Amino acid sequence: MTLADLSIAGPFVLAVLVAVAVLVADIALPGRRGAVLAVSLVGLAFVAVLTLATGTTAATAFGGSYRVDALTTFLDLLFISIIAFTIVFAPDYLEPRGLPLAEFTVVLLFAMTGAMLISASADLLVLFIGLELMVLPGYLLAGYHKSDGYSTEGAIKYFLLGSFSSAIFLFGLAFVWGLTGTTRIDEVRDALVAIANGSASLAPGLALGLAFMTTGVAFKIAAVPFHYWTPDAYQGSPTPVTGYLSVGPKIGAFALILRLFVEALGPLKADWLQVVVVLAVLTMTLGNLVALTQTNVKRMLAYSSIAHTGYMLVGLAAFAAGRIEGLQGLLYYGAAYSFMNLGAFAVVAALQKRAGVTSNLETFAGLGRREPWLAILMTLFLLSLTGIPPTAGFFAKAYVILAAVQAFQAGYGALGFLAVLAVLNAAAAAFYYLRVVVYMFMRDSQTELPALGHGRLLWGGLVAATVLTILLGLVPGPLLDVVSQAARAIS
Amino acid sequence: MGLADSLDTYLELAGTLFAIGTFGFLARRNAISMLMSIELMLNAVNLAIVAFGAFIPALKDRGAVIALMVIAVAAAEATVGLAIVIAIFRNRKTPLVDEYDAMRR
Amino acid sequence: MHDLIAGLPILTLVTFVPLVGAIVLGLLPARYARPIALATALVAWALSLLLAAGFLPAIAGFQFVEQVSWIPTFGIEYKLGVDGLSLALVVLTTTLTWISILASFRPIQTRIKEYMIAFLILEVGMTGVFLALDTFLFYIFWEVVLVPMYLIIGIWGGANRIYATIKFVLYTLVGSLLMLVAILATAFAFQAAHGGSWIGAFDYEALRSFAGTSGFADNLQLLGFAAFFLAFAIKVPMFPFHTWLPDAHVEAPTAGSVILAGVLLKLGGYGLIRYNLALYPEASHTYAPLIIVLSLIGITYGAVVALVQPDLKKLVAYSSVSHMGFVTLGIFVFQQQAMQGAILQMVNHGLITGALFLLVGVIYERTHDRTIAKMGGLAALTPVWAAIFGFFVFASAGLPGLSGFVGEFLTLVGSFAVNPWFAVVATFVMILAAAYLLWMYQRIVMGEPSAFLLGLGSHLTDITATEILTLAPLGALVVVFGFFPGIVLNLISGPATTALAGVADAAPITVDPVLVAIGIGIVVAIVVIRFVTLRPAGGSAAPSSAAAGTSSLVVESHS
Amino acid sequence: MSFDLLIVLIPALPLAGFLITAAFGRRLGPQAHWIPVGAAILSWAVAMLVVTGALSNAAPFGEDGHGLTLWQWIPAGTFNVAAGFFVDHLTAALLIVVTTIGMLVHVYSIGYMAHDPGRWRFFAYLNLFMVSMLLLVLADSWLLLFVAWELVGLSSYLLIGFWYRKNSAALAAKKAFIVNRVGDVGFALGIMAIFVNTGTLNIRDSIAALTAPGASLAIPIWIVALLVFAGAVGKSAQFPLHVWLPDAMEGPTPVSALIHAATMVNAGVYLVARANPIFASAPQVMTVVAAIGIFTAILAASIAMTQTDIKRVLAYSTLSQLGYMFASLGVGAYTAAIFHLMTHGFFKGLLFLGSGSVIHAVHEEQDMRKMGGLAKKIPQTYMTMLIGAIAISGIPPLAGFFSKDEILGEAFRNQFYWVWGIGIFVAILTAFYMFRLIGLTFWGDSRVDPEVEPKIHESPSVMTIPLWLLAIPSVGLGLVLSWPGPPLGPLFGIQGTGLLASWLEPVFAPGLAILNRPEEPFRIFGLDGGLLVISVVVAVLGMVAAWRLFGVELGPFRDRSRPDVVRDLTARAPFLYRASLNKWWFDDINNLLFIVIGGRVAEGAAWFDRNIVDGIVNGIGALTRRSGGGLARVQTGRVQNYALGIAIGLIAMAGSYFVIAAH
Amino acid sequence: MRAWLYLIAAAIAGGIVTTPAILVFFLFGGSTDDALLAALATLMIVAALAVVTMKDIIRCGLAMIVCFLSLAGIYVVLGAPMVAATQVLVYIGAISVLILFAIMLTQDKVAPSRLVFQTQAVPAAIAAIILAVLISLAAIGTDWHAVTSRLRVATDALATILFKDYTLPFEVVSVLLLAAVVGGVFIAKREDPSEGEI
Repeated sequence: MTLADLSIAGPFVLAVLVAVAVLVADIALPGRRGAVLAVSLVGLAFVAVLTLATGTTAATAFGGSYRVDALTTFLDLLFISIIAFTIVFAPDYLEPRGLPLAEFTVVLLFAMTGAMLISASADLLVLFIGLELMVLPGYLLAGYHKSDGYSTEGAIKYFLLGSFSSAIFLFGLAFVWGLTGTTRIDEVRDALVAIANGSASLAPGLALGLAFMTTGVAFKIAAVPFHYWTPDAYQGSPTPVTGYLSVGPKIGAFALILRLFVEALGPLKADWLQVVVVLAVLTMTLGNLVALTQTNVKRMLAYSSIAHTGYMLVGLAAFAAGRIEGLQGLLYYGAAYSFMNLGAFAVVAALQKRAGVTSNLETFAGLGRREPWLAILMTLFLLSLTGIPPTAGFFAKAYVILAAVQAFQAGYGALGFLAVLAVLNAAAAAFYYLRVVVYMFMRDSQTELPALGHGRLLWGGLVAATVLTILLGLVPGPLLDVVSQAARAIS
Repeated sequence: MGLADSLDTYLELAGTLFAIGTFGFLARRNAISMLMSIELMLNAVNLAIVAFGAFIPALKDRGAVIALMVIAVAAAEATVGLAIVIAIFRNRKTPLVDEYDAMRR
Repeated sequence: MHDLIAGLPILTLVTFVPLVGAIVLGLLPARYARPIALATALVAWALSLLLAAGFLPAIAGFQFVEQVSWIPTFGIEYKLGVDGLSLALVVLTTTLTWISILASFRPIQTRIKEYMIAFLILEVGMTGVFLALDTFLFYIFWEVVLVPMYLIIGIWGGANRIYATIKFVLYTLVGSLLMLVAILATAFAFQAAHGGSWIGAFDYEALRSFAGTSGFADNLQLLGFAAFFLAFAIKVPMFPFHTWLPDAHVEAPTAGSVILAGVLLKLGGYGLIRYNLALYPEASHTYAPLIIVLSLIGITYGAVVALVQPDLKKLVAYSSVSHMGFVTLGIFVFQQQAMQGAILQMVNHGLITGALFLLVGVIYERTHDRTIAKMGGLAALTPVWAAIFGFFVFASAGLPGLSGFVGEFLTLVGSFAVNPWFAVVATFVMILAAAYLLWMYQRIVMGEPSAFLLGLGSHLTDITATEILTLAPLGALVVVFGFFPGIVLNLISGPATTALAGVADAAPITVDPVLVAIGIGIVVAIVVIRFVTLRPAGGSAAPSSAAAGTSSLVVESHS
Repeated sequence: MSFDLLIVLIPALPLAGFLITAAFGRRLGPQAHWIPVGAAILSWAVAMLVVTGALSNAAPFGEDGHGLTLWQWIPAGTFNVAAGFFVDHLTAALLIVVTTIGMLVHVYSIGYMAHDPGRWRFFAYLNLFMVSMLLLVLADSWLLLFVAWELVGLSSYLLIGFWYRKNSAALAAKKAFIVNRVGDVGFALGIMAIFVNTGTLNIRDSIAALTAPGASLAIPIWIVALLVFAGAVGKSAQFPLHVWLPDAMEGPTPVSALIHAATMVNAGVYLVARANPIFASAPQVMTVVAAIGIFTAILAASIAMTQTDIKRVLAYSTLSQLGYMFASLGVGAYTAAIFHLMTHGFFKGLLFLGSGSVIHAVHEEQDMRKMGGLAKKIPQTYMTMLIGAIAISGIPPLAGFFSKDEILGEAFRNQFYWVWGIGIFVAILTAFYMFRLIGLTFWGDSRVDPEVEPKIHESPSVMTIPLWLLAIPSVGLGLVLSWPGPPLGPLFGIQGTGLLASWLEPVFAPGLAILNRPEEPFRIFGLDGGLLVISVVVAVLGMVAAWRLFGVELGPFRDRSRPDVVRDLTARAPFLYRASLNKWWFDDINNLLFIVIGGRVAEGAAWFDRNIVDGIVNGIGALTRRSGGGLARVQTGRVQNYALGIAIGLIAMAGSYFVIAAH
Repeated sequence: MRAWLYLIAAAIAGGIVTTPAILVFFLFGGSTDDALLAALATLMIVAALAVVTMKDIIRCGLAMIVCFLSLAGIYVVLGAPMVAATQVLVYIGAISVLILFAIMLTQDKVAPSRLVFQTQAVPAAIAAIILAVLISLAAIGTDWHAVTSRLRVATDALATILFKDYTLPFEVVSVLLLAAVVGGVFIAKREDPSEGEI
């Protein structure tokens, strides 16, 4: 471990330090939210800057187990902004419930370090540990509202199933290691190329490993039929946490997919493509269909996030079918989805500032009168989730679909089917997204509630999310360049 | 014969252990039993890894290192898990997981 | 004049002035909403008229083209341009918008600010659709139209508004999203054909010329056409995709109905001409017979169903289905007169139906009811309204001398030239049109005032000056276009020729008898299904059979 | 002052009158009528100038007329229609009828509508009608003709429904318009066919192109002729589209006189005459025209026999006379048709206005059973109506005799013996029902409502003067127009064509040329004379029969009515009687066909739309949601179930990978 | 009296464990390692089965310790004493104790003996068996390019690898533990004394 290593892995290291700093700050001046917020946000700013500074040039460190490339930089920045948003949205929710901000922030930051590690790992062991480092805090955050039955119930379900899937995933990894005799991603890749060339069919051991790893990953991204934990965990968790869970671990898991499947298992594309297609179909359809029947907005958004996983898988499938655009679309989708979904959950959280308020649809009745701005922003986010232009969600969907269509015209019939299914699903999804709008603007609430005052921080975060949601829809150019670089870095 | 000198033996063992763990996880009602089952599964993986380390030259010594890491991870997982179990036991006064079904559909 | 405005980005101005207005509205308190909204709409209108003044019909192709690279990665551009077709529809849009806004002053009392904002954004979307020359941009504007209309119906609509508005959105989305797939597929096909260069892949003109020269692959054409067609057919709306229209119309507030009928339906017709014909000429030919049969069914079906509608707005809605059938028919017989007639018909339908909805709204304002059965004898209570209503009813019935006639007749002549039977079917519907319109007019306007109306007493005032002001321009245009349709026809002859350039040269349309059989079968099925089970509709023209009891020749004086 | 300007002025004046009155009439109040009436009179004067110019073949008219183009109306590529006028002798002849009667009706209405609050509307509508009608005769393109065609329909709709509070009026107006639409559809299709055939819609050019020898037509000419004829049938209320005319009597009487007797209903005759070459080149259609015409004639006459509403009797009589005209067109006697058109226009206008005056006198009572003995109370009306009755019955030397006799003679001479036979029979009926009308109305004892009885008074001069003015042509026009031609010319040994014939010769030359019938001279002391005598005799027979039954008080002839005879007559032929009384049940048939059955069809369609078309849409939505609910059941909330699901998924995954690995 | 029972039980257990070893050693003529492995493996499997089947959860915990111990033994047989040591230290010294504590804390005295198994025990068993079969099939059916004799881990090499190739994971694991502890402590610690006796 040299200084060079540390400087290359600078962002990661700094992130860890920030987490520790927050811890220290909390011990130094306990119960001072301001301090915690300041330290964490400023720290994140520094991390971001450092990422931008160091991320420009590709490099490896720690004996080739850590790697920085365009993808790393893009994903790290995405994670940082996700965490920043979460931290910004949290206080208004935690305060009335007497939950400390410090532990929340610390755990969250640790989760971020895990995600950053995934995006930067050039070694499958690092990848696994990064995954654990990302998800373990997730379990804790899900149960963060420990006096609340729902929160803890969601947490234990999430934890048990999560570690179950981790074990499965690890078992698969072990087989891959055994077969390739290495944990380094590039070496695995080469070894597999050899195998793929040597024997047309892949060894049963490898097949089993693939199966176990796919299962593990599918669980983490909440793909059907491994999605069961999602609705319960999302509904139970404190709303800001739900917001984080719906994007952070998901994007992290997709980062894992990029590093593991796209990079390491790239040579076996043709094999896992077929599985991914099936997963995509199931995930999109089931997510949307079940979401149609939900009356709790958080749960509804949980199912919708399953559906969005499906759309992203379409991108992945398109990539496996030979279209780099699929990868770009996937990345773009990730970014777009993070911002709009965080925004939506932020609004829900803001409404729940009044302790004891559920996230049922009725909560939204008459919001358009009570708090017009919140309602308008929520509408925007929902429209973006639906995929109505000119929003981020629309462009992302279009991008993924474009990739699928290209693959279709390149001769992969299944991808054409995926594209059509995706848009039909999007149309169906409009129903439940717009139903929230119906409640906000077209129904009046039974109980007349006064408007809540919301912190400046929350508004700032909401505005930022809004701006990003619209910008990514209207001026996709810059981000397009970034994602295409990132995609090129690993394919 | 060379039972101890064939990789397959250990892999079989690992598989069996893993399956037992899975069964426990699927069948037991008690949260802690499930946790223990997971530990069994992780150990099964560890066994496989160490076995690979012992029979595949490329992984010589590395297997052991990886195993160490995995043990550490398992420890962390256990910590978190037990913490959560205790927390929920406070709310529900029961460790039986199949009674935690306030959220469904 | 042309050179004068060629300097400034006139199209962008026309399109986005309303957006500016909406933003200003958002920042100011609600009491300024009405005047500012109206002012903005009027500015947009003035700009569109300026555009019309500067437009040179002689020049082929698009004018005042604005082209800015937007998403270079895919060669997507912000590209606007105007030709006769889009110009006519843009002016129609801007006109109807300010009229609708003015007409909303009294009916809309709640959340007036949001309402006006929604309306202005709606205008942005509609204008944009007509002016966009980049398929991607086109799609964006297309969807932008959706949301404000969704809110307008859903928030300010009638009792069953939520069902109606959700239906409207979902129905439209299904079509438009498939269209998105088609847009992307087409663009990619173009890119693939140009050695992987995205330049021009979304550029309408480039695509059109490519389709005209080397043309897209057959299967792409068939699929792409189908996707585009579905989107547009739903908007038009064509039988059997029309059922969202009556619900939407009935629930929408007056101004919403006006825009819905006046402009939104035209988006469909415009799209069919602009995209389906231009991009997929061969596929157009393949599908034409099917579409013609659907149009004929729609023409007849809409009229028949309109006959028995109990609700004024529903009746007008179904009449729209029938009238727009003429448009699709005119487009897909691939014949110059028919095409020009179809376009003219779109403009006229916008004016006339818009006016009809305004008039219905006027009465609804006072009676809060639209049930035909409850009305009666309005001529005695609100004579001026009755007169104006009569004027537009006859205009809608295609009375010669008014604009409606010219469009319909051109369409019919064109169809006749292609295949007389098309014209025969369509022309016979003119009887039905007269029937349902005049029957409706007789029931609500003539006769003795109904108890319901008398019960309203002084609430039932005659049409006000403001309301007349909203109708005057429409009436004037209806007359002017009746006598001088050349104003529009000269604008659209060029575009019509261009639209037909790709398709006209191919083989003549022959309708597959099987399809016809299907079409007739549907109608027959209806009769068989319901003929026995239903009670008669009630006398529209009461039988005048003399009882013939007493001899009519009795000549004794009864003194 | 150039003729072009004058020609434009003819419709322009009433148009101005209409616009002004429509805009300001409400404020002008009781004085509202002056502008429209003035417009009508002026337009009449101008028209007369034009007519004299045209008939004297003065420049720029010449032999075959003069046209002027106003503006390029519909420029649509190859379809390019100009709005323009055309005046030739035929137009001139029609102009005489339309403007004269129109003007007189305007004047008459001043008195008739004196007490109606909505009179400004009435006069506005009248002017509008004048515009449309003049446009119709002046139009030089089929499309403009069609515009006028429908505009007269509109104005007739407005005028019939003038008393909109009366439900019957509203229904009648609607019926008139819709039934006309049926004909118009045929006409419209005909116009399209003409365009597709010839590429132009200018009347003369297209006719020339259609009938040019060896012209290759996309649509056979007989179809064109048939379609055009459909339009004529609608407007002129021929069978089977005759049902609207009797109901149209719901309108104010002047309207009935102007539109439903003298002018609009003649439009069909005018159309066929105008298109005579087309019909001439489709002989089978000619026969159809003749058949429909003569059938309508007898049908209407049979109905007129028993009607009790004075105006309805006249309405059916109008139908029957129009039938004569079409029969005459059908047999190729174009001139005779126009001749009858003109004479009939005047005497039927007279009769209607007279009936109006009667109705006015007995306070809006139209039932002849509540009249009688009015001769002494309203002598002027009586005198003029008597003249009209004699004229229509075809008693020489009044107008009707000449025109009707010429029709029958031509029919016989062109070997349409069946037409002649039926025509003769209809002549009997005509005389009969006319004098039944006179008898029931003016002769015998009064059956008027006692409290109305004393108030009966002759109409004001503003109404009676027009009656007299119309009486003059009813008496003399026949003679004038036929002189020096048959039948009187030959009687005095003069051989020559009648005045009207010589006027219309250039118009009908092409048609007759195509028919090329042998041209033999009119032999007054021969066949033609014989026919002539026959028709006079039958007319007298009809008259006398009426006198026997319904009485007469005419100079030397005095007789009382015999209701008992009537009663057992009707008893002897109950079917015929009921049929006539119920107008051969046409309204009932239509009601069944279009209202009952049509209504059910429409209801069925609506049901189909709600439950099938929309049902499918909603069904899809419901299905989607329900399936969502079903899938949601997987989410039991129990970790172990989830875990098992994952395990199964894992196994499936492994299995699928093994399968993939297999190949 | 009870002592005898315990002795008999222990004898039976010992028998179960030793028989396979003896069989392997004498019948199949395996090496001592084979015998040892057999014994340990049997012990491990039995213990594992006990963990997932026994009714009293405390006994389950103890069985788990036995299982881990035998696994450590197998590591030794595999020539990875280092791992075996860690296994003993971490698992038995830390995790198992932790778990036992948790068991103590969460024993509900209300109903000590309710049914152990989920209703879905049978399908679970089937699934587990299928999995076992799949894994072993895959294991056998694959050519792992394995050597036929165990390679013994050289501890020094291990150290170098740990601090050269796997520095990062090694460091990160510490972070992971830190995170787990921080969060775990927060979640597990009592909200306020009033609430509950634990």
